[in-house]
Amino acid sequence: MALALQTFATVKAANAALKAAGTRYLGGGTLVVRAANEGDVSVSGLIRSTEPSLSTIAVAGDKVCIGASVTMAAIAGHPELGTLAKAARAVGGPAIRNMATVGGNLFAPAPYGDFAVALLALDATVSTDGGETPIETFLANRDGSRAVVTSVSFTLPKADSFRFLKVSRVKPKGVSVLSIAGALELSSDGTVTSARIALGCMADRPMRARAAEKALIGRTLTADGIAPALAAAGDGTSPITDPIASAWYRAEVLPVHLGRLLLA
Amino acid sequence: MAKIPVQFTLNGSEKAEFIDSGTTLLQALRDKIGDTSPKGGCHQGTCGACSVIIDGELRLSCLTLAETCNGATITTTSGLAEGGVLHPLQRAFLDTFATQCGFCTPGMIMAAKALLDHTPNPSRDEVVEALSGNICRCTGYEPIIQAVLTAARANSQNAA
Amino acid sequence: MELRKNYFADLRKDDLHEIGQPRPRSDSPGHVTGKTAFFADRNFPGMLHLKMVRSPHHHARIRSIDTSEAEKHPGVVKILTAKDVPHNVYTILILIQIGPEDETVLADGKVRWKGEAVVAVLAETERAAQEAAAKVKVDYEVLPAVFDMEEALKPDAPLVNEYHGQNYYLYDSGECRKVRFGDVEAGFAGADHILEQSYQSSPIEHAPTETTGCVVAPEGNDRFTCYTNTQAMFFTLDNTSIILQMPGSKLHFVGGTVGGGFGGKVDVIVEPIAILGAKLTGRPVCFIYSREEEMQISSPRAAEKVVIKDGVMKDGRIVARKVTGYTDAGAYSRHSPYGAQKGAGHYPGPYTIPNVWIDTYCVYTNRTPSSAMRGFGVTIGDFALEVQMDKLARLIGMDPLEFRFINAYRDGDMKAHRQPTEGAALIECMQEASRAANWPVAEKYLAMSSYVKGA
Amino acid sequence: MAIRRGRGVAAINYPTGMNLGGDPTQALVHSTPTGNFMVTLSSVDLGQGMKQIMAQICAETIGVPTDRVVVDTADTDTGPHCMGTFASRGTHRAGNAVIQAAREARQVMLEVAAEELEVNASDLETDGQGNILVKGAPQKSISIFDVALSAHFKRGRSISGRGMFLIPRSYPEKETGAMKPSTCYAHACTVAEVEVDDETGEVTVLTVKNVFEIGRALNPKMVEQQLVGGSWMGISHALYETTEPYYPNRDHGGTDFNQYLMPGPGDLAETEIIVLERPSADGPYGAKGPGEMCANPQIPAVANAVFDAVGVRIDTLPITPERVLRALKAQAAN
Repeated sequence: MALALQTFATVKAANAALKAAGTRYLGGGTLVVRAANEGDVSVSGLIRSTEPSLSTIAVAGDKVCIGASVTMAAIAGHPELGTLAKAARAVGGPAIRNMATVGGNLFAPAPYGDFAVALLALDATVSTDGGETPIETFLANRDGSRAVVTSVSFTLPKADSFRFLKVSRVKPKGVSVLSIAGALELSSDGTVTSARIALGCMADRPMRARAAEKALIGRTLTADGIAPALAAAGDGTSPITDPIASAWYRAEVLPVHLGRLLLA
Repeated sequence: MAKIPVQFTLNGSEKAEFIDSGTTLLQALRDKIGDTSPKGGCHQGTCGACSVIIDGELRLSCLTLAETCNGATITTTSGLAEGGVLHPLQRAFLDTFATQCGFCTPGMIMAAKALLDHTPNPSRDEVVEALSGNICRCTGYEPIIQAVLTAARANSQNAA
Repeated sequence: MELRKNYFADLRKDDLHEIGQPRPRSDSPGHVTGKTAFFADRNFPGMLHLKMVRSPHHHARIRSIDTSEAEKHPGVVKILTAKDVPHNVYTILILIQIGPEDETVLADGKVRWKGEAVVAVLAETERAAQEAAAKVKVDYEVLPAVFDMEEALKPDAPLVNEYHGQNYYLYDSGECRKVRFGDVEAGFAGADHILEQSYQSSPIEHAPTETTGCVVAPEGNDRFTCYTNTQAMFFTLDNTSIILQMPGSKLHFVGGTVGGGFGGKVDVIVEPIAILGAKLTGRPVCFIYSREEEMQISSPRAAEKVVIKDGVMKDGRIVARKVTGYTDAGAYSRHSPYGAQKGAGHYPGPYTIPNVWIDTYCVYTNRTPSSAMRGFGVTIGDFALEVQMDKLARLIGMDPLEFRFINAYRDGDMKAHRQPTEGAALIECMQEASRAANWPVAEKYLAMSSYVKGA
Repeated sequence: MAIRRGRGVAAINYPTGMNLGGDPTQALVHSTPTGNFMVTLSSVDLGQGMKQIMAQICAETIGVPTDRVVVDTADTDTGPHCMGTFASRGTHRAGNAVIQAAREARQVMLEVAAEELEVNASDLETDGQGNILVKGAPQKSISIFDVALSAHFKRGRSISGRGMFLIPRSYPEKETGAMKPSTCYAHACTVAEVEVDDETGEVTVLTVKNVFEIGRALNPKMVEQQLVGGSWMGISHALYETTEPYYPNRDHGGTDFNQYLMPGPGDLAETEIIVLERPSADGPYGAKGPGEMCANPQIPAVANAVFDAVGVRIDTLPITPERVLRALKAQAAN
């Protein structure tokens, strides 16, 4: 079967077409077209939708809704999404960022998916025609997910409460050794009142560092204050081993980089 | 299987072709239209040799399906020289000895053009970032960075 | 870049017009306009695409190959197996009488590395070839594999390659290429210090931006024109002639414009099978490695292990050096027996040492066959030698650069492989490095010269 | 956290050619009717610039500007045999063949000019600009354009030449290993300065100062290209590259440019290149082969600099952050 692309005006129609065997949704093409080029013959039909809402960024107050077809470049360049620009720019080189989409990033296996790590720290909500799903649940179930993702929504963090770090061997563009995103709220005396920390490459998909989050509550962002969080950073992780780094190495340097991010 | 019509503007001239669905833009440009300046170095999106500019944005033609480019305006390196006069980037790549085997060169020039079109006076860091999706195995990158900075200076002098 | 003309000025005339001039490259205008024609820029109507079915196992016996489903796949034009290749067992250095023939164009009865070519599929489109390749059924009986060179050299190790009969290349000198100079044991006996260290590397890919490949067009007169990015035109043509049992006069190779080589395009892999496909179908054929094939199927630089034992005096003189080098050839020879031998001729490095013992082994394991790469037979050896030099200097409490001056070879010094040193310039390079890097050395070293013996 | 600095040195030599198999290359040179020159070869340009260098060598030898020389190479129907482009042999072997062919062609050219000027050929010289002059009487001259026309249409001479350069095969002596594996040797010395992050094992090469002795820089800008790119590759080999990251385990081999690691444009060391020229006795205009050796000295220099910085030896390539970190942990445990 040759590869064939079908384009639909609505997400609903695209979802219907995706029921056929051998079909995959075409986002930016960086995952699916690559697979086809490399001889993945399990994909014979590509489906896409041109519904305008998929390409829309809506910001209302601190509520943000990003259509699934919005590219990393569009996020990085959006005047009201400056806090996320670093995470969006962490994906690929300029050409990839002009193509890679928010929706696609949710499905990118580690060591890819750096933007999804950021979305996980923001506790985003993933929308499909079928409804809304917390991102953590969505990521856990993504392998069986067939419905077209339409958008991701989240509350925009204050600029100083969101931190993002990607560690790579090759600069400025290499893939991740690991990535870390943190959404932290501090009280006026500098103690942490809430913390969400998400990790990339510490499992086959982005994951929360719950033990570290818990260990930060009530602490200050000082070397002593974060020590318990760093000690707990690896709890529950099962880092990937790949050509970039071994699981051992990723586990060893996670607390180092988390510490640097928290103290920055 | 039925062929799909695609129509776009390539380097200023109208192109219309019938292609198989699923054909990448890289295949369409090289095999159907005969513009072999975009190169297939990986077909994975990891080398940048196939870079082209579509509607003002740098894209990888190996990961772009041709049929999604209907109505688009596409620029490739073979279309940069005007009336036999080299584009300042092409001139700078020559003058700074920034090509060796030449296979990455068209993609590098596209990436650099996409930068200079938006950022005429880039910093070194901006040049490095702009070239970061393109692999060169011969030069060690420094001559290419210098070529882009040289072209930017030439541009700003012309503008002044 | 800075040309330092003050060195060797008396050996050089500067009366030339074209040599020494920074003339613009004649090929660059083609590169910057995208007009340079690489092999893959040639496209012929009706061209077929060749895709290889490859072994998923490191070492296995092939019980059977079933291509019946694949042959029925729409767009498939021809499927090739070992029986279609006229001279299927070959080795490229047979042209310089380095045998035995030890490698199959398409696997016959056995695969010896993961990724080995088993079946070639020719189809109207790349996609059809990929789909048909997925339908080829190969029944394998998996065999024990060996990946570690030391394990491979043990008597009970699985035999990688029956054409050799043992897991190392047999030179006329025995299990290794040997260099013997002076009396190394006497040298060790008289040394103030002995240091034995082991160094290791892993395989390295050339990673040219243009992958290996060729486009073949039948000319209609029983001749075949092969547009190729080989690094060696007649070497490839002549080996193709042997493999296809086809007179060389029927073959026309066109190349010479290559998107990076670095040694990775000296194997004769894509051309013979593509020409065979063109011959049997009467159609143009392209066989271009995917990036994944370039990375994991094309020959890498061999992994090497180098063991160096040195005897050194407190005054800095190295009096004995024993080097044992192991080159991981992977499953087949390709250029590796040559590379190991080249290493034997390179040790003990650019130093004059009176007592030298060198053994270099070419070892077979169940991995991608290695071959030549930029610095073939030397690069990893130089890493080992020069780290060892640093360790020796620190062992005797001497500055690492001064330590090298003491031992540096100069014109007339006899090398271990019994060639007198000519045209040496190591000392001058180190003198200039001392200046450029602000790495001070004693005045007496700055006064040395490569061509004044004993200065 | 500590960023620790160190520097290391390495010095190397590198052989030109591959005499252990016999090492031949041929060239043909001929003039067109209007005095342009064709060099016909089957040597391969991998991007190093073989075509340009052969044109300059031919031009120098004939005595014309380089832009009057065209190199036609790597067509087996027309080009005479070349062993191939490897072993740092291209410029050296093919260059020698081109010189020989060009000398023969030049001799015919001077003989035709001598007939036209009614002097002895041995009394003629070229001015490098396309003219042939009588030595000591430069007002008496003829253009190469006119000489070629005369040769073709009046005197029936072929201004052409054949070049063959062969280094005969050396067979290593079985017991002693006596052999002549190559011809001339190039040399280098590199000093590398690194920073090592002792919490992550990451190594950053700050500077490399490379001194290369290459015989003769036939085209200095092209030499610079090779040496700068080679120095980058040396650093890449030292710190990044392998197809088998867990060798001898075969798993996790990279299949793309994301997984196969090489320094990116944001990882470049400040690179200084200094070239010395000790012309080789047998090289074309003294040249040696610089293409391979330029990527070698950085590897041990970086390894030695890492030791200088943090006191651990990484004797296995590549020197990954993981290997450095493991060694630092072992060092701390002792």
